[in-house]
Amino acid sequence: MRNSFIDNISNLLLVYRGFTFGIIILVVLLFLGFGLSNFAPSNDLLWGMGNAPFSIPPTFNYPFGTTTNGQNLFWLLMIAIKNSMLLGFLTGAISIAIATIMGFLAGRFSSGILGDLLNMIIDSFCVIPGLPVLLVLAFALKNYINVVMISLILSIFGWAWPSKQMRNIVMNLNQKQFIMTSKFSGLNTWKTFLHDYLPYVLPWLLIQFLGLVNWAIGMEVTIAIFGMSNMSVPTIGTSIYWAYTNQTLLLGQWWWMTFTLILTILLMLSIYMVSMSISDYLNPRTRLTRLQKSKVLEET
Amino acid sequence: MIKEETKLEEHLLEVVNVSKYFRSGSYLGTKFKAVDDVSFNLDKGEILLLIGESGCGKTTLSNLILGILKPSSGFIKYKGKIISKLRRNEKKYFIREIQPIFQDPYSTFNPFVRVDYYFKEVCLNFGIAKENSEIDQKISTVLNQVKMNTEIKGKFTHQFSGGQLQRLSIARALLTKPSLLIADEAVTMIDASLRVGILNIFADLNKDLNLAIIFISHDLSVGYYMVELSEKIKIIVMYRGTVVEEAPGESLFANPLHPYTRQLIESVPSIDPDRKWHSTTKHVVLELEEFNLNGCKYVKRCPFAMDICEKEDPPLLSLGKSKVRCWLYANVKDKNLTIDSLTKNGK
Amino acid sequence: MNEKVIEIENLKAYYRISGNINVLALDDINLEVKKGEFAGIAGESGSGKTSLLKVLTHSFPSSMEIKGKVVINFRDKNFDVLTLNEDQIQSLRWKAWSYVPQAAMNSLNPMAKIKDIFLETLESNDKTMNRDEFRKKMEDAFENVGLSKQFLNFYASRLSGGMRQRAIILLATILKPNIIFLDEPTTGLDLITQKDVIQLLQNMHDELNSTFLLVTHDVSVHAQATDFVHIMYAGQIVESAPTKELFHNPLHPYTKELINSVPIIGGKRGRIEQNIRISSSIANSVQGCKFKDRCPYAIPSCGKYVYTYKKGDHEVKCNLYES
Amino acid sequence: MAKYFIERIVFLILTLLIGLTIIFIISRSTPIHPIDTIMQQLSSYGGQLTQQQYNSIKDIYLRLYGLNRPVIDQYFSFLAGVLSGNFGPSFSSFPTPVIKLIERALPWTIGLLLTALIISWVFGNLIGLLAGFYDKSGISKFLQGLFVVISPVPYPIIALILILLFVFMIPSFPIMGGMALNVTPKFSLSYIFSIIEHAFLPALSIVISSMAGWFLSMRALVMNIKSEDFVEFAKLRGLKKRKIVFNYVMRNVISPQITALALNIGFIFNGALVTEYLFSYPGLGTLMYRAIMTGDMNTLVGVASLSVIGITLATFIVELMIPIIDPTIRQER
Repeated sequence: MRNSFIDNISNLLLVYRGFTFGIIILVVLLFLGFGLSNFAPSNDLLWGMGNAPFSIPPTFNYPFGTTTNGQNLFWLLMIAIKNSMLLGFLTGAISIAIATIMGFLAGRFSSGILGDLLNMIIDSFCVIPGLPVLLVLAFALKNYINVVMISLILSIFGWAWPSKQMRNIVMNLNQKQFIMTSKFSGLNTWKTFLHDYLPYVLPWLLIQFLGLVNWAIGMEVTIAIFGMSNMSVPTIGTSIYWAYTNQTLLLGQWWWMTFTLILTILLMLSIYMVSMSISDYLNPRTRLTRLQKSKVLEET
Repeated sequence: MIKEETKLEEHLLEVVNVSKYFRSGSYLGTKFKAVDDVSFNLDKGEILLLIGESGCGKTTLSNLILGILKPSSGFIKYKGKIISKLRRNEKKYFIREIQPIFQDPYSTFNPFVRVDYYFKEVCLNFGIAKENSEIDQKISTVLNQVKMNTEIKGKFTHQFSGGQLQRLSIARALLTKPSLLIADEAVTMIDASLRVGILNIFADLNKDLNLAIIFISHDLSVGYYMVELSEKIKIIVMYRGTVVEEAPGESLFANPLHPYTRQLIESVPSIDPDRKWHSTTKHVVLELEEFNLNGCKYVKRCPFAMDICEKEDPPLLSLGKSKVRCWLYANVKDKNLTIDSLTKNGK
Repeated sequence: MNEKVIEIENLKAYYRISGNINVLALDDINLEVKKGEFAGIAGESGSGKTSLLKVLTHSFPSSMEIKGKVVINFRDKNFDVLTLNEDQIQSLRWKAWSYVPQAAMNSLNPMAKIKDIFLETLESNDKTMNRDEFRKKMEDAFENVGLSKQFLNFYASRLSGGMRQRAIILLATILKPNIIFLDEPTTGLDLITQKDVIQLLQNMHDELNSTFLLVTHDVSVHAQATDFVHIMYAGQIVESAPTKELFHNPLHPYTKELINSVPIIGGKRGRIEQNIRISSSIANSVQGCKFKDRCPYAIPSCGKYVYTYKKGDHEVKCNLYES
Repeated sequence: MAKYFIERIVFLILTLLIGLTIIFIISRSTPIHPIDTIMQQLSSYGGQLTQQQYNSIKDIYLRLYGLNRPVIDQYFSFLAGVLSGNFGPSFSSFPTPVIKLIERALPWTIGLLLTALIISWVFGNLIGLLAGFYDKSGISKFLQGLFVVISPVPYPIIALILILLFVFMIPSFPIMGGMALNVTPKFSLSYIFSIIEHAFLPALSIVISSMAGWFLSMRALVMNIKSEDFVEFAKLRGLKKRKIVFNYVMRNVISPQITALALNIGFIFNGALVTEYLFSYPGLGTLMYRAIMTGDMNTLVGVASLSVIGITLATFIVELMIPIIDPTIRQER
């Protein structure tokens, strides 16, 4: 199995330009976020007075310029990326876990009343506008907000969309005959899930996870803009919030907002490109045609 | 636990007045009788051919016997125990005893899973064998039984042809030493020339292992070939959810009683270009409406339809070893009756 | 007046899989079909019979390379199908020939009523006929085929497979095209519906006296419906003969095997032994006769070349008849 | 057909119940009592209060907002209040009831949301349809590349980019408010023109990001439908390309896109709220921001409940359109 993993990746790199572009930027950002940010000078990170001069445009030793509170924007954004990614991965993990359970149950019992009820619950969580409700919750928990808390809040609505698609996949698989073969080969539900459902669900899990990471980062920005995020912890959202409320644009200090936006777009784009190319490469139909093609090659 | 050997007079399988209703559309839809008051028995080592057009309820009946569906009324007894009322541990033994073979060989095994995985799982889950050596030995015996000599270790579905996959499906079912195989349209997707090979396997299994088989098909020529191959064989013809005729193999083909059976046999395209059809079929309204007719379901197409057929549903009359559900035979208990003799004297 | 309607001369076709690997679909096919003939092509799945139809109707996938000549006669003008561009082909479709593809009963627009499907086919192909006249023609055609008029207002999903198949055959014949190609029209149907469809095809053939080309793996359907049969194996035509001649006196060992493998109701033939072997996958391009590994009468020369023996209309490619 | 209708009504009621219950639970289970936040604001104005005075004032407020009754009563009165539209007085701009504030902001949001939704849905699907059908052409590939880049970017980011571009780089649009200050709201041309001028950027930012989604999903849908058997069979029957595009591809593609519209209204509404605030457009978004800043829980709960009701109703209405377009649903149910 090992060598096929390596040639899978190499195949992916060559075939999908989007994947190569995405993975390179993602790796760079991951390194910047989790690697480089530890070297940031600790004192000027908090929103207090920094030792750097106030709001000067990008120069050599302040590559991204400095903020109105005299912080080095470069280090600030490195930490911001780290926190936002952390938040994204956490929300993604929690939401995917809930989505898998809800989606699998709704799909497996789709013929009965339970299945219909679960499906209605899933649909209603998709339809309800999450933002106003989350803002009420964030407002209520005003002084207890931290990265983990935001992830939990976002997961309340994050799981709905993935579980809807998970339910469709499970319902399609229920009609397949090999589910019946497994039943008559004595496999219990857990083993059936592992061996029959998982190979179809795994690629989808990865794609939905990346999608959720993007969604979570976006929602964190939205909540932060309303001032509901933990303002002292530098994340992409809080950085935008301070840049916006300090009227940096009116004062002509373009660099704070511009660099934040550029990094955000790069982060989201790379995650999206990676998930798009994986979904093309791994979706069951193309995998099957690749398996069949290898059979014909073997024979000639 | 179910007793190992069955008492002499007890049948292996008893289907008693089984019916199954489905709602078309959930909750508020109209009731739809997919299987309507079907009863028959099956003994050890006997082959039952279930013949009928698509949508006549034969697959629903097979799902009822396999325990996948629960009957709306009536019950099914296997070795003296009612299937729908089995306790948990008895269910596991029951699954070992009755194994299915499916129609589409290409989707019997999960394309992403190695084929030999299923064989190992069957051995482990049903405690047939523990260590690998014993498992491999069991696998090779069943593979020989289906005359399959190619190596299957580590191979995927797409590395086999349709015929080979169907043999593997039979081999997987044989691992648990079942006493009843249910083959639902097992040869429909196989190429005509390779079909005979698979049918030979079924016949040999029946002879050598005294294995009872319920063979479901819509193709009469396949049915006829099975009759030629084995002696203890019984045929049931179903139409719109009801049993219209039940008879031993040879007599059904030699002397079909029910008009529908006659029409089925007549419609088989003969291989000899000189034998042409001369009759044309009476065309009919939507099939779905025939299901809920209160009289005989075949009345709309039957060339001998009488007005009593329209009003009342004919009972299942037994004539010698055969049974037929048709008013033509209602008040005549003569044994060697054929439709021609009946219609000739203007019945 | 038996001038040729279809003429195929050493047609070769293969699918490009990847790089330089390609799978041979059709290997040097020569075929003639006379006007008004009901021709049939039989063979296992993978023998290339569907690929041949796809070439004739110019509906082959782009990954298929084709060489050779395929001439279709329409209004006594000869068209080489392979040289025509898409618009020319589109102008011939449903006028020069109509084509009922495989599993056609599952390929009706779910969003359209049956009568809309008929009307749109008329509009695109025959401007002369006005709609009311066509509507009348459509209703009569449905009635005498046993489908009641009201089915025209149904959506396809409400009709049974058999009904849809009969409706499609009507669709293919209502504008009286020159040739009618049919790919497995009887597969997947119940016995009685299958008989209806075969009888429908026969009536249509007598009524329209246009040429029919029927492709199916079921040899007994050929026995009942066709006048002339070509047997295909691994991308080649191994035997061609009038139907009666072929079934009463089959020459090629493969044809014999095909005919024997069909159980005859009432004929006491008992068990048919078959050696276990692979189906005709044409990926491996074999020297000489492709059937030699499966042939019980194979002789050494079969590995080198294939002799063509011709007696009247009966032609067979087999070295056994190399006298 | 009736069954589909009943099913949709049950779904509507269930969604409303779930949404409103979540809001109720959240608003009632805040660790620090909303009244305390107001009290803190009171004391920050320099008034020193003894503990005893503090409790009595708090008690008055509690009775005023009816927060001292058992939770179940509060829940039912909350639901009754929501349905009749009274969410109680707003904490910050006391005594004006919350519904008054919402009524002022609602028309702006509805106007912005509706126009943006319709434009993005119609144009997104139209271009997606053409791009899907002529997928070999250069423009189609270019548009695909463009929208693939746009689609992952969330609403606030696109709004900020637009602000950067159109307000600072090339100042061409107003940044503040819903209309010019000197214009009196009467049905005059200048009034309408100034509204459009102010609403242009927010609408544009919502349209851009949601249009990407519609374009990509429509293009993928069309390319799938194109390889379906019935489209192949239509070509084989000599049907003209134009007829295939409308009778076959368009008809089979509209109903899934309407279902998608119904399910996405809530998502786009979230985007609208943020965009409104960033452009300080006087809709519900800005109202929510002010409520958060002044700690006005009642308005916040009011706006949240109203959006849940509004969006669920909108979804319900759109879903009713599906059987009209898709006969198979009409026939089956």
